[in-house]
Amino acid sequence: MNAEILTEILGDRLISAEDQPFSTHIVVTADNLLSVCTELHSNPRTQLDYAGDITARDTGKEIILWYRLESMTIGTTLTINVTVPRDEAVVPSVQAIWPGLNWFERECYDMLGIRFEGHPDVDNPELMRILLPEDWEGFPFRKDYVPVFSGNPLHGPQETN
Amino acid sequence: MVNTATTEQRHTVEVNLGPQHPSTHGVLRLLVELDGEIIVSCRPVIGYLHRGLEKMFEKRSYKQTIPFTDRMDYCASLNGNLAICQAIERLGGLQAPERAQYIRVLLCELNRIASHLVFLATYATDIGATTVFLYAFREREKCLDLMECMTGARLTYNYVRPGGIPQDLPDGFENGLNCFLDDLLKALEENDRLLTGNRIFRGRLEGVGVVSPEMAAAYGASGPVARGSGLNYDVRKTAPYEVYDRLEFDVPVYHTGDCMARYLVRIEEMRQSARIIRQCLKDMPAGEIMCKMPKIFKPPIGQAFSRTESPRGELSFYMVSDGTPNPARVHGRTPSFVHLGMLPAMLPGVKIADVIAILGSLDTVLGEVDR
Amino acid sequence: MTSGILRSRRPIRAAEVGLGISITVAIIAIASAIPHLPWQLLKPLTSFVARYPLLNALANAAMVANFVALQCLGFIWLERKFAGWMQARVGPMHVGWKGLLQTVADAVKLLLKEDIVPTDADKPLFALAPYLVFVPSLLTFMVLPFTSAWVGYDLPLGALFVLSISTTSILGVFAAGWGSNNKYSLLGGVRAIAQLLSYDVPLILVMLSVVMLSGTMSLTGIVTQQEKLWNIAAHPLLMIPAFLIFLICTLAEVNRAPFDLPEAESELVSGFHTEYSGMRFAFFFLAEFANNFFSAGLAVTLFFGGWLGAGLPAAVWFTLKTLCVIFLMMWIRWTLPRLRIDQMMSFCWKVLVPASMALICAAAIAGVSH
Amino acid sequence: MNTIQDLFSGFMSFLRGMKITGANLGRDKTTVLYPYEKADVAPRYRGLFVLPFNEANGRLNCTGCTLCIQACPTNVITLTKLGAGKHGGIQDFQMDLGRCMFCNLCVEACPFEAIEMTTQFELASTDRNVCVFPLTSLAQGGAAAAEKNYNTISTALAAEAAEKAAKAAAAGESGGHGAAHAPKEGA
Repeated sequence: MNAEILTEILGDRLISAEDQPFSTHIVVTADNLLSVCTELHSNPRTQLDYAGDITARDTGKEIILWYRLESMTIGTTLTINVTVPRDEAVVPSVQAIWPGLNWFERECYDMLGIRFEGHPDVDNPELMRILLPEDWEGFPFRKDYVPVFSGNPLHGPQETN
Repeated sequence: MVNTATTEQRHTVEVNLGPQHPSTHGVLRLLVELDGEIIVSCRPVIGYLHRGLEKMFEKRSYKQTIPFTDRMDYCASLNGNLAICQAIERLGGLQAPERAQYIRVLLCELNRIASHLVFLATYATDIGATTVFLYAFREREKCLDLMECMTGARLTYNYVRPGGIPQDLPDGFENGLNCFLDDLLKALEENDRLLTGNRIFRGRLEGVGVVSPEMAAAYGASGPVARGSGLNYDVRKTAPYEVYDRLEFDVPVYHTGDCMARYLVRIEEMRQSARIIRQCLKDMPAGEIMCKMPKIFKPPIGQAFSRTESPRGELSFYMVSDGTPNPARVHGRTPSFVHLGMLPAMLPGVKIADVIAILGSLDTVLGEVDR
Repeated sequence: MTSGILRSRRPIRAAEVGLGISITVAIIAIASAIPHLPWQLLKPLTSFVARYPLLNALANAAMVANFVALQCLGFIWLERKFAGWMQARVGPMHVGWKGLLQTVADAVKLLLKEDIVPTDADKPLFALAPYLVFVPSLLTFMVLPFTSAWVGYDLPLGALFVLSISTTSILGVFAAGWGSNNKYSLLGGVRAIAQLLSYDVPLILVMLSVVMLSGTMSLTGIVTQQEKLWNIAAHPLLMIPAFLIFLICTLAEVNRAPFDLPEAESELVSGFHTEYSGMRFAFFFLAEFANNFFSAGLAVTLFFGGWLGAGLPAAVWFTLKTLCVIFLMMWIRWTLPRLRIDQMMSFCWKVLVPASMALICAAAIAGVSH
Repeated sequence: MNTIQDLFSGFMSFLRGMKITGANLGRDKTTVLYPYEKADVAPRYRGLFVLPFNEANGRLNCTGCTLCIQACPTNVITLTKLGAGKHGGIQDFQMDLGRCMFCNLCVEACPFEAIEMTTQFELASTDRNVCVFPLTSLAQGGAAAAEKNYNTISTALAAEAAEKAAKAAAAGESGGHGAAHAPKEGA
């Protein structure tokens, strides 16, 4: 799988595609993500059957999601970048295609507050939280997140006295 | 899976397996719905060990992130060191000298043996054979002695640096290593007679917690879990890093997909690791162990992705640099996290005793799950 | 270890092995000396006691209870030491000489511990359960013949008595499981009932086959009948399988690995005694070890000729044989993994019960042909 | 027939296992009776820190350059400088071992080999305040060494300052340009 094949398969759903040393990298919009993923999962030329990884980062202007998918049959790696606005971070959930990505989506919600439409727990923020406590407020990986400092449990003697 | 009508009819019992439970190997909570001894549904609750490592990475320089990866997978912390150092090297365009690469591989494999021995020990205890625990730890102790001689620590090695390794092999290391490998192979053979061949042990594991290859792929299983399900997927072979492409070793693959297959994969991997270590000792060239590094390391803007085959599976780091001395974002994809996500699909229909067998066979480390 | 870089390991000294053996022998000696103590000096007292049946019974009961408690102390130490040696450890080392007083220290600790009763527990059941478990195991000692003279009460229906009494301990186990109001305990209790009831069936059948060969239900009678040859040697084809089945069943009856499902610590935390602490917990422990000793003693009585043997005093023979069986049970415990509940049940009903049925038939034929 | 075969092979597998556990009864034991006997750790072991005392110079190697502070991921080290420049050293040096993860990064960062890790591993305490190690217990040679270090450095600094002052005086006599800076540097 390389950039040309992907351009051929995806056509205008693709914003850009390039071959990188360890993977093929494409950029799509959030609206197209689900159809692109469905296509790449079922297309015999790509066969992305392996749930890799989802993560995201906040650049301060927008949130960039990073998907990594693999094909066990062909043995290739594909990374997808999706950019969403910070104040309305919504992407379609792909956990129906790769159930293994369920928890990664939950982690992305947990850390960055991205709403995954179609995720079974999407309407229940308590179930959507995975690493942080259910009643946690805010999303720590957002650039505007201000940590609530409740005191260092390992303070030195200067602070105790 | 279960609707309320049937639960009411059946009078199921909800049991919290954990967070404090002898067999969750850490602080994992499994909300299990029981119908007698049989599991109806299961919801893993994690995060009890969450320390926000990824957030901490953002506030620290590249080199300072390394000791924190020790705290992720504490049974095989060297693999975490290696994975993050590879990501940093790729960001900064560094290349470790060949000798350093050999030593890294050698130690990673030694660490894999130590980790699998912990698996063997805890798994046998989960199944009820307490004696194997101590036999496995007896061997692991020697392994840790060697690691201590090499790295200076027994568990949190912090030994790999971007661009190489900080110290060369100590005197007498090869001799000690050879002794250990001889002992290990003997102990493994003994273990085969004591545990692997045991009728009860086989009965407990065979046909329990079956994962099909399709399911393994769809859930992103890696490492021994994937290879026990018949997926021939080993990062050391599919995307070789360091000097793995020069070494000769087999990737054990079993097709039954049950707990026994996962157990056997790990046992066989220890033998293969011993093989790799012997080759490393033989092939290792003399020379530098550290490449030239700038005093303040500032990689160019960009993103890097590294993956290694940790004893638990594919451990990968995604690292973004914004040109400052601190990384802009670090994300670790830890295999235990993925494997725990498989539990809700694997558990319904099995018995309580099987929950322990299945959970143990995934060999999760909660430090890695929660990060 | 030839390499300098690996730490040297602690070699087990011949002295330590010798020590283990000598302490074992000392226990045997003490046990065997008891009947030979100058009891006649106490004759005024004993004759006084003997005049009042109730007092007599009480005195006997006190002796049995003390014996059980004391032998438990010894055997817990032995088990820990053996387990340690098998597991490349050294076992208890610090309290007393070579850890000999470790169990005493633990007993004291248990006595001093806070007695916790869970808030929502069924308090009467919770409080009663340890005694319901302990009393039957104590009662069984009444008919166990240490020697021909030293037997609490030589009941003509000893074998029947043992079976019926030991089965009642199920009640206590379930009371503990239910009364704790803990889901793990409840599961453990349920498992215990299923296990004890099932394994009673082959146990009874195997004992029956011995009884049929011996022609008596009195335990002393069974032993005296073996005077020429021990049962296991007299009918090896019949009695070796019978002994194996008996051993398996007793392992299940006393909840020891590989049948420790009711208290499977890796699954049910601690099963039916999860919530118990202090002295109540000690009673469960005591009952387990008393049962263990009793089962071994019963096996010796049924298959290995009880106190019979040449050269040594009768009680020494009995204790020695019992120790061997106990050691075998320990050995099995520290080797085998735990069975799953369905495997355990199917093993009982599909293998042990048919096998013991066959044994009964064979015993009947053998008995007739005698 | 299969069942019987299965039973038999199962029974034999138990016996094989029991042979191994039985054989282990007489094998070497791995236990180290810890408080009574101590295992010797490897020379590279990363334990308690020590600031080696340089006998030749009569002072600690540390110049107070704070590279270790920058290298530390968990802010373990705090130090008070004593002077600067060629003879600069430390007046106080604290390590909060409650935060330390013994990662060795400070030791590697130090260009003067002023921090070393010893093999002492018994650092547990029930009091957090004990975890903060001051210079007097970190310096090799204890309080005496710290004192000596202070004396050596302050003497050297005084000598330097005196020398500078003399130089400045000399310069002041000749040109007067450097005189404005001299007090600043000396301070």
